[in-house]
Amino acid sequence: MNVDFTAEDIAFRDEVRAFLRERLPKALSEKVRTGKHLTKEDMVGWHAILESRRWLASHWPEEWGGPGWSVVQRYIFDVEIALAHAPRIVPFGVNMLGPVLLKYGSDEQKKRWLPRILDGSDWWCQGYSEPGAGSDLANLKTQALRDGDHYVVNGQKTWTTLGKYADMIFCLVRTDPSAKKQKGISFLLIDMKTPGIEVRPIVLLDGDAEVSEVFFTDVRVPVENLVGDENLGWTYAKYLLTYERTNIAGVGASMAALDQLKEIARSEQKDGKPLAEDPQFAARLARVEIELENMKTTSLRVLAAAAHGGAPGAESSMLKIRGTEIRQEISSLARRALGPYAQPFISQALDEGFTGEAIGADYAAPIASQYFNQRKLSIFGGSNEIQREIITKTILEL
Amino acid sequence: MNVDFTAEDIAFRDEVRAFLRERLPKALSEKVRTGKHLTKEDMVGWHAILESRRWLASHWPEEWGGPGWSVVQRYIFDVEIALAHAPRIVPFGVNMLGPVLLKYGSDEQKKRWLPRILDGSDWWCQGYSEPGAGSDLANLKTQALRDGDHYVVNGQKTWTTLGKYADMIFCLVRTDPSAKKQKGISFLLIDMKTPGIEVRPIVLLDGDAEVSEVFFTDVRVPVENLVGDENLGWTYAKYLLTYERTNIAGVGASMAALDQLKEIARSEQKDGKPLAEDPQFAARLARVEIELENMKTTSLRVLAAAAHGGAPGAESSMLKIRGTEIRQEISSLARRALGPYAQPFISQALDEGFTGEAIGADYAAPIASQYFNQRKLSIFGGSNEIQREIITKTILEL
Amino acid sequence: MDFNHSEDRRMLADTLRRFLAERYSLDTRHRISASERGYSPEIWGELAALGVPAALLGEPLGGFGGSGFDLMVVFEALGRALVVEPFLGLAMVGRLLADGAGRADLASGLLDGTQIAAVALYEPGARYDLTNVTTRAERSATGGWTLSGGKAVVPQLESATRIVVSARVDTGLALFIVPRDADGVSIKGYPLVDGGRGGELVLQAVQLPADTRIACGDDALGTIEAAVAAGIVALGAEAVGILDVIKDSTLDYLRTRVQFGVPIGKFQALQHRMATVAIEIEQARSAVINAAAALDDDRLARERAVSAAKVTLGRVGTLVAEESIQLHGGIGMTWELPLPHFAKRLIMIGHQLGDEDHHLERYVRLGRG
Amino acid sequence: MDFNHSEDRRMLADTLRRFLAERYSLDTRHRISASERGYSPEIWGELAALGVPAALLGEPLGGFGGSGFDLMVVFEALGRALVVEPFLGLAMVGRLLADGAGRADLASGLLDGTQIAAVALYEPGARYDLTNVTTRAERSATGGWTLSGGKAVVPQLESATRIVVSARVDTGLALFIVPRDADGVSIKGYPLVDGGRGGELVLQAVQLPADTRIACGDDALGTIEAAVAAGIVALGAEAVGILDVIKDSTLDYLRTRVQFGVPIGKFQALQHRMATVAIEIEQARSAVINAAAALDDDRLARERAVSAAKVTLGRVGTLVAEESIQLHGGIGMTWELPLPHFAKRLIMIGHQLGDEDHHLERYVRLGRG
Repeated sequence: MNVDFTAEDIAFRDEVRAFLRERLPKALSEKVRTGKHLTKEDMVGWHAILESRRWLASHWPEEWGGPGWSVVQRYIFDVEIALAHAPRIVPFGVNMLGPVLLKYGSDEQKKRWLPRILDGSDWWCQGYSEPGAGSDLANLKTQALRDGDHYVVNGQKTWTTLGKYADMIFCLVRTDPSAKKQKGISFLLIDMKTPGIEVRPIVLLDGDAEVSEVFFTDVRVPVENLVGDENLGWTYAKYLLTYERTNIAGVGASMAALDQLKEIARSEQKDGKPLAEDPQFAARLARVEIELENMKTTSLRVLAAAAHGGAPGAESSMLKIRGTEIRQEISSLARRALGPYAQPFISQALDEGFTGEAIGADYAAPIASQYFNQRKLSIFGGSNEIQREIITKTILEL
Repeated sequence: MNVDFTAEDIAFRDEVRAFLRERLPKALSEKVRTGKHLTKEDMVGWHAILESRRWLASHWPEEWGGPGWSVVQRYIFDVEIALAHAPRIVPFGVNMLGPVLLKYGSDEQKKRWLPRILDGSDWWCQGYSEPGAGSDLANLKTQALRDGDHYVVNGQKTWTTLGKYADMIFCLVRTDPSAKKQKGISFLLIDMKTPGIEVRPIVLLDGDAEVSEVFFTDVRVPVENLVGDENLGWTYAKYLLTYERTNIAGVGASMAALDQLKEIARSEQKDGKPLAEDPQFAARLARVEIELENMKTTSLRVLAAAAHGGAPGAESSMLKIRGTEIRQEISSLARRALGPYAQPFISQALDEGFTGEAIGADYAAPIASQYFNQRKLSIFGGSNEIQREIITKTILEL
Repeated sequence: MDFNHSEDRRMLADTLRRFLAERYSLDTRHRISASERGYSPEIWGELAALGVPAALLGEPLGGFGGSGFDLMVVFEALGRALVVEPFLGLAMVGRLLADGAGRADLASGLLDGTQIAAVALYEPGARYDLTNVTTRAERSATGGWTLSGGKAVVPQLESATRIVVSARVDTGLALFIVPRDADGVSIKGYPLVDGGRGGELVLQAVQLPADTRIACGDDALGTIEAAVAAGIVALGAEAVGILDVIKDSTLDYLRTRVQFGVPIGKFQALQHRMATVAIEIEQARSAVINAAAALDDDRLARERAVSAAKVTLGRVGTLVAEESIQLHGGIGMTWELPLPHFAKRLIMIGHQLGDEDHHLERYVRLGRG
Repeated sequence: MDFNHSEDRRMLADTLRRFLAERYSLDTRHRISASERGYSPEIWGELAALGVPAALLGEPLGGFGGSGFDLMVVFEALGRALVVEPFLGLAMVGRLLADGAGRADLASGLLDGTQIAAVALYEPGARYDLTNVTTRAERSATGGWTLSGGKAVVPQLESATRIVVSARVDTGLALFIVPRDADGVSIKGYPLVDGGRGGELVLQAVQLPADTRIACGDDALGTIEAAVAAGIVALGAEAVGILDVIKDSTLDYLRTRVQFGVPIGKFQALQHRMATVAIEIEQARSAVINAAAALDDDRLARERAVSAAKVTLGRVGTLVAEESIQLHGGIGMTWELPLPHFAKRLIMIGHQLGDEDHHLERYVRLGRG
């Protein structure tokens, strides 16, 4: 056993750091660091910078534009971009649809869609959840009925993150209405500009509208946009979800958030001393730091074990649960650290170009709303309850 | 609303305290305080002392020998005897069978059995659980088939606390083998000296044998020992369980244990100061103290609300869960407080007449084994999981 | 011992709950919350007419209430309707003025709602420490006072006409009543994450007459503690009202939301978690009852009870807010649903008048004292 | 990076597990535990012949192991069989002697099992503080040392032939090797609640030759820390072995115990709790891997990793012990079942070499240092 990074790994890490120093725009990392809202241009621009080095699709094979990294290198890369306050890579195209097309897509589909993910031509979004199909995803009702060379899609998707920006949506649709549950579901790629699609924003508890509902009325989709076999979409959907889960676990994001939390705890004062020296707070902070240290090794163990097979299986459910618990605990501690100043919330202060005065410390503005926003981590990507069901069946075999 | 004790209540409390000062033998309370094993004589003797004042059966109506106390008085009494380190009243006769006989027993049964509980003629034990009927109590298999003026009982009971001392056992038995589950169960009183009964001790994880298995082979029980109606025993069983649960919640026991924990925390040293001044330990101790303060009021609210009806209903499940959690947390903190000295365990040191030297502080000997022993609190009297089921159905209506 | 509220209080609670059910829907609340003043003068006036301020103030100030249980019934009802109107200052000012013997004149206008009180005790950088006060009051040439300094995150500050301020004088702390419109008073108001409004108060050489000082020295600290204790009972009762609403609406959701062919309330893992939620809420209610009962006890008993209540509410509030959102799933995160607004308020109550950690430490200290 | 043990270590682990599966049933363990010596000289000799001591000691001491991962594979196997034999002293003494350069002679007999080492570092009243040492060592007229004092709850003390003792000298701390049979050494042995044995050590003017001092001054404290770190890796690995056994046997029970007509493992509330148990065990395993990997790192990295591991094991050990007993119900409380014996040992590991609280505080301090 050897849990240390090799000299090559260290050299790689230094290379990533040098790249970030040079190419990550300061203004952009400052926005991320201070919890400002990112624009579409911010995100697209960052993708282009990464792709200029061929580092956007870190999980893809080299022949399709991936960098050919080892598991450990991908881990290092994910951590470093998080620690540098780079924007999170928008996962829908690169990290969710990409792996599905690579594994189940036709050659034609790969050739058509993969390059457009890399060059930013298509912003993808996800059409999985429906009002009646949340945890019970297989209960989805959106129908796609064959009509000549097209599917005609009717129904509604919801919780579509950043759907407002999307050019394309990958959807789970029911192609065989008579089949039960998981059977009769297909995986379909739909152009968002097709007539009959309507996107309505959902306002969340922090006043933000990062998610949308997407309505489909007689939307005609060419049959060549079907991925894999008709009625076998559930298999592809589940494969995608293991990638989503691993992504949500977010060790790098937690490391960056923990760094910020420590900074806040050193800056906030309690009884004339930094809050970081308060025994209760220090103990709580230490506990989450220790959990994160453990989590790093657990993640690497899972990723290493899965290195042969490609994507991690049910173990990704463990990573998702504990990873999101850690991220939520950090955001909860940041909220507590602010004391009375967790209360003020001027939502415009998170927008670009806000010129008003900050209330309290300069880091205070987004903290409470981030705490509330991050409640989603244990809900989306398959709620943590659903992850426990997967663990029960697949790992515990109960 | 008025949550303070009235002047009458205070006077009553002083009366109880004076009684305890006078009549509770010092040697006995010292045994209780130091966690020594009590003998049967200790317990029987204490019952007799209480009964001499007519204070043994605090929940019984006056006509049957109860003191005629209000809910608050009974609460005060329970707390005071715990705080004085009096032995716990052995509940099986007085607090479990008593209420069942009073509510469902025939006049004859009351006249025959109640006085014998009070004067100590009968030590009762409980025949509820079976190897296949733990949480699923209604799955019990012990049969009682009618044969003339007798029932013939065959089967096995388990987890019978202090069964080794018992003269009598109240049993749930299946009188209608064809009826399902809760139906077909009867409530039967059985003399432990009847031929065909065998009691075998169960050694627990701390080496102690306070519980037993009881085997029945063709045991003949007179039909007059049936309580209430044949096949309606489940109703009586449930009624008894609400008393048992309220009893297990043990606010008084927790108060006494908390006092002892505080004493230990003041006595144990950490970094040259009493452990009680360690911020982490003090915080943990304060949390459980606060929970207990809340619990006192919750208990009184439940008892007061039930005062008209007699026994508390499903709310007793809440008391049982939180009450046992508090007691377990206190015993866990006591174990932690000892540091390295939680490890030594000389079981004979808990017996009367042990003359060996103590290892570590004089209070250390029973602490770790009490911690393990008290794991039972969340298991017996209906496991805390079963209590959650009761809350789900009865209070949450899910 | 009697765990039922008196008939007077039950009637008041009923009246208040009926009024709020009719007039204070969540939409109304959102509208008021988004308005510039952050409260509704109309509703405020009507609630005054119903006698709510009188229930929060004691007899010396012309009210008929002000006890812990008076605060409890009123704020429980306010919590159930998620009211943003400026009642907290009223609940606290009752105790601040009560000790300024014979100063009932200062309470004038509070009863009929024409005057609104805010209480400004905490300072920027002082966190929850009531004694960390740098605002200074100096004797002025005319025998009055000159106040300079600043106060942090004062709830409902913009709506106030009178602001009670703690300041440092040569002999220690003192309390002053500062008219909103005095020269040198400036207010920077802002929305709070829970839908209320708060503000930073800046005092620049504010000139006050001598009789605006309502307490000083050890008295002032004692008065401040008593007022904060009353405020904690009020917030605690508000939290209990919110907890009950959250519990009921979460149970409703569990009964009606169908997934996997059954209402999700049939899933045992969720049932057992809701059982915990229910137990915790009963414990929180008991904690608030204990604090309300102790409000007129001696200092040590009172302070231990209110700190215990705030510790309990901090822990239970976080648990219930987080569990209720989680059990609702995505819909629990949407603005449209009432639930998250209750959850946000519940969490933010934890940041007022000292948080869980502050009061846990304090409870330990009081135990030693 | 590679999370597989080397082939040598895997072979050792296999051999050890097979041997223990055959020769160290729980009944055997209970018998050994109840015996007067508290260990089995026969088994001990056979394990020595298998090379276990050699795997725990480094090359300077004639062994071929002693690294963090060597300790890990051995103690995981020992944990799985709930072994009470005196291995902990061996794991620690490897680090204590390693720094006593050229003193391999002191390790003689450890490899073949003819000598048994105990490590006595904690004192009565000192809790887990390694520097709170009142045992004194004075230079004797002959140039040797005179030791007086006492040590608390020394694991497997009665079986030891050599006892490493910390003592205070004029220049600070020092470490000595005390032969069990030296005049003035007395031992009060007793059973431990987890089935092992421990003892109080009393030293009354024990005369030792000069070369029994193996470290002193800052070196001594550094050596002590390194030895405790090795001990924590050993205990941690033992705990991981125990955790795996508990998880497997609890899952077995959940699959086979029928209540309400189905195996209780079908109850979702229990499933979700077991999922937590499984996650926590993986986190604990990672914590021990981190500590084992850091055992030969610089002091700060090593000490942070071992304190983090002990914090994790304290929390996870308590959770898993309590949950597994609860999920078994009454049967989980009985002596007859293996489970509670594993649970007791798991809890008691929390009381050795510093508990969760001690190491959490230490982790915080190390972070500041």
